[in-house]
Amino acid sequence: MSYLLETRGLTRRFQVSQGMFRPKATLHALNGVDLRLRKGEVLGIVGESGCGKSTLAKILLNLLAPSEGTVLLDGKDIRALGRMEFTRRVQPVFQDPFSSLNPRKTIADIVTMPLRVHGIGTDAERRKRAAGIMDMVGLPARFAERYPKELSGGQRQRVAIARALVMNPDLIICDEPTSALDASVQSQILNLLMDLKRDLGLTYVFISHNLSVVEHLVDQVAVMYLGRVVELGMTAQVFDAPQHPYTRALLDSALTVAPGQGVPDIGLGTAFPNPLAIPPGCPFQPRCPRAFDLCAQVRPQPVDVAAGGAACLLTEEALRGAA
Amino acid sequence: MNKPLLSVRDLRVDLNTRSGVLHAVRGISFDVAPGETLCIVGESGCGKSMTSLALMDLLPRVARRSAGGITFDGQDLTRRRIAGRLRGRRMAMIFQEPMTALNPAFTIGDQMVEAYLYHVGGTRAQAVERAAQMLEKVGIGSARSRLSQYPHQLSGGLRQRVMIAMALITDPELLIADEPTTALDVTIQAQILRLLKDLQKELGLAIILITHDLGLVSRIAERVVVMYAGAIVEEGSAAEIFDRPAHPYTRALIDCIPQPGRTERGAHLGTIAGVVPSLIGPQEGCAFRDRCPVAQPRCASDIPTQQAGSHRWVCIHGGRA
Amino acid sequence: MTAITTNPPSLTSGTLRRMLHHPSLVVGVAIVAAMILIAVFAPLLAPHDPYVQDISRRAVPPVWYEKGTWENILGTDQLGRDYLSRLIYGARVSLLIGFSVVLISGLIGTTLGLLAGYFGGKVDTFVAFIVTVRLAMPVILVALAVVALFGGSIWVVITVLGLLKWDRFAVVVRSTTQQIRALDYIASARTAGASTFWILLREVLPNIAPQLIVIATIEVASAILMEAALSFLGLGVQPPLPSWGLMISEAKSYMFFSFWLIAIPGTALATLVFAINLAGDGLRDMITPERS
Amino acid sequence: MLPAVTLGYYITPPFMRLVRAGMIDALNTDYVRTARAKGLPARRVVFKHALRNALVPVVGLVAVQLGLLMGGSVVVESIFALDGLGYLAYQSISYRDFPVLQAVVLLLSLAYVVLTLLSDIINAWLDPRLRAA
Repeated sequence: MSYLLETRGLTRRFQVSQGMFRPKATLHALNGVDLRLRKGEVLGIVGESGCGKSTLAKILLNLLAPSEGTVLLDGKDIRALGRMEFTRRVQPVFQDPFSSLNPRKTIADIVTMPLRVHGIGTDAERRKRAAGIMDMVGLPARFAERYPKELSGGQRQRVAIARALVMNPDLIICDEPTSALDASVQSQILNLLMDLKRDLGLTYVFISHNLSVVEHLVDQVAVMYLGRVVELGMTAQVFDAPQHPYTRALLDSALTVAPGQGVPDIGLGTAFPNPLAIPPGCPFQPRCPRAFDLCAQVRPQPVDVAAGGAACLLTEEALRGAA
Repeated sequence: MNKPLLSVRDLRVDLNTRSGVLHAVRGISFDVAPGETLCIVGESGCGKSMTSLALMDLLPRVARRSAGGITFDGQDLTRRRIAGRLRGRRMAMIFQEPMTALNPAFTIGDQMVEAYLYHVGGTRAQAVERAAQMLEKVGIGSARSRLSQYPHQLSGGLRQRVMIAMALITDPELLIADEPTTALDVTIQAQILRLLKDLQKELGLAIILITHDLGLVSRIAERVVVMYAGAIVEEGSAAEIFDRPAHPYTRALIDCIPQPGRTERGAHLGTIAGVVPSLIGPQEGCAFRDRCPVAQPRCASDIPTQQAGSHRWVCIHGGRA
Repeated sequence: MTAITTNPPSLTSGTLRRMLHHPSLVVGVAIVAAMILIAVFAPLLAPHDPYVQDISRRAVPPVWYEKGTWENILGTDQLGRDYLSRLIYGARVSLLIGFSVVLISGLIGTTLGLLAGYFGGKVDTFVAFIVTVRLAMPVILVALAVVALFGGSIWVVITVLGLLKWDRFAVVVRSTTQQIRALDYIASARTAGASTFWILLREVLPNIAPQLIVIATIEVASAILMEAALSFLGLGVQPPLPSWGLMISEAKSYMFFSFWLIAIPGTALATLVFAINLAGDGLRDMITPERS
Repeated sequence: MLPAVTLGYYITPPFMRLVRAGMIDALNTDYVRTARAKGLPARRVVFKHALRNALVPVVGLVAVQLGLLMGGSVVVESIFALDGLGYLAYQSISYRDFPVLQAVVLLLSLAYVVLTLLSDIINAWLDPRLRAA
């Protein structure tokens, strides 16, 4: 079985200056991330700040090179693809619709920009293509000559989606695409993304911290913590029967509409995940309510990308017990 | 309901802009009982933040506040001297951005002690003792050494805990929290909300929580106020608002968010067509009528407030048919 | 930061309308425009040849003095040259120097700032280093020394000042570019496959243009003053070329007998610098988002 | 006295502008709002919480301006015929005495470096965030 997108052992380190007279510290943003995604599927990436999801997005968009590991698109290393080929096939939708559009360009300029970069078509053809795409994402044609500041947040996000679609890409990397939007606008954008996926056969990597949105939209989900995938599986499986204590805590702390249910005690303590000082053993162990003595010493096996599951000593233990 | 702690009548906030006077809050009234949690919920631009700032007299300079009456424990808050005595003493406030809400130039201890010394008095040693106590109360270990740290040395979650400790150091009766967990990670958010609820029980604190997050509201509110375009469109208990929403806007807003178990995975979510009307100039009739699926011609004239017990809504339609 | 994302200053739409909200900008621009017109049409406007000396009519006072005549409205200098004509031709020198210096320094500073801000890392460290080196050099002294070495001519002055006064451009362009570089529309351009050159030219540059214009006005004023200072010290523009700084310098020995000789070019210089600063401040207010 | 006033008059406006902009920025920050929410009197909010943070860029400007001043005083010193470094430099240029000029330029550059270092130290004291960097 071939995969549209595959990552193998993605690792990214940053050297962080600690001050003039102190040695530089190493920030482990990503550590051995393996992911696979078939054409037409949606892969959700969830996690909190410091988990490496934005670094992952940058690497998947080829905006950042991994320290180790490779990204394969249709089985080919993206570094061997060349800039033009890669950018034609993979496009982003970013979080902040206010900073993702150049304030000095008209909407038509913004949507046709990738075409101009790639030297596709004449001016008239490009404008025609832009008009078609704008119609597809629900933007009235009269917006073509307007500037971003004249549009609402939701409309701007539609412009960003139109720009991503104008090259007919295979894969869209959505990095928190609705986090900056109001609930009523978020639902419109999510509906649009689902319609486009169905109509155009798109494949999404959908990065978000909002578990309800991820659960609603994605086919399989990877939960990340401090640069590692700690749980991977089909959406129903992960959300209905989480194996990793961190996934459990995440799900418990997602405040779905449930009057009278109150806020659960997730029992995580006040330690905070610091990618500059990742503890030995299991990285989640300082906050884990179910940690035992071994967790501070032994690093759990990474999640098997083919079978899914959790990177946790508890499940390893359970498996060994069963065997 | 027993005697309200805070009573707001016909509160208005106007902002001067180049294109005219923007009526951000358009005559809202509500009460907060001692020890209760009131959530004010709405989307951006609905006037919820302006309401909270107006209560604390913290509005930006371009904004003007007027009110039929704001009383706190029977005292007239619209009078400068009384408000000055109550603000930071019996009513406190915390904000959305824990990263910027603390002054980077002073230690945590400095900033906590300051308000206590000003309002309560006593020696500095007593104030430091009290600050350390408060830090422990909000779940920060080794409180003493934390007091000499600077804000940039703490994580966002810890800073918000410090903000809460600082707000509660004078033992206030009312805490106004403006999107206190929006900037935080979900697990941290759950912990902070849980902490607020525990402290509320322990201290008998009334909380006004301003948020856009309906899920959050459903979990912690006793009473809910839904705002749209500067006005209150519905008010009631959490159960009333979420199980029997009466206003079409409330219903539409709840339908917009994916709810595991209720919405089918991958199915279309509810949407609200159109955009929020301009807040500049007066508004005749119902502000939601252009986007409302059940609008009638008479929505353009005066809309009655309907009531069923403590449940109130401003609509021509009576509850869910 | 928010200035860039939420309220982009626009140079294209409604600029004129917004200008009218800033009276200082309108006044400043009007005065500068008038001076530019005077400089351009100097040969048509000047009543006399600014170089012709007339020993018989030395130090004639301006027309509002008792001994003044309408023949020489602003009087004559100590060599009998018509002062109004020299003042009008002097505007040419001042403005030519001001604008040429800024053209050179702006080009250098903007390029350095763009590269440092966009690439960061070692490029940034290097640019920061040469900016610091440049700031540690006393401009006037270095300019004086170079002019003394190569001789004073208007082109030497322009080159020296142009090569010395790029620091403000570099600093401001660097920090603005740094902010813009972090915005998602730059990432979007990169993910569209745009080259670095394309991004710098089409995505970054248009967004720093307003800031560039503001610095340019400040620097034009400063360059004009520096030329005056150099010429005043006798190491700038050389006589008989009329420059306001030179006119002040030549008049300083007569200042107790013929006060107008120093007051007139001094006023002209002050008015021009004041007007440019007014325009710059107005521009700055216009492009800075409203503060509440 | 007069030369000092002249120079002071020349360099004051940038400071006024920077302090004004800095105070406007500082008064709009979240932490000033927090201080007001704590019910502190306006005086304390302005002078304790806002001013300290507004001063950081001003200190930097002091260094740059002092450096500029020492070079820029050439003109003023030669007008008032003061026997200062500037006048010395001017004379050495007029007499083509370049070793002296070199010494003056070097001295001024050195003074600038010292001033910048001083301003960095003062700023680290004003804003603890700068201490790490």
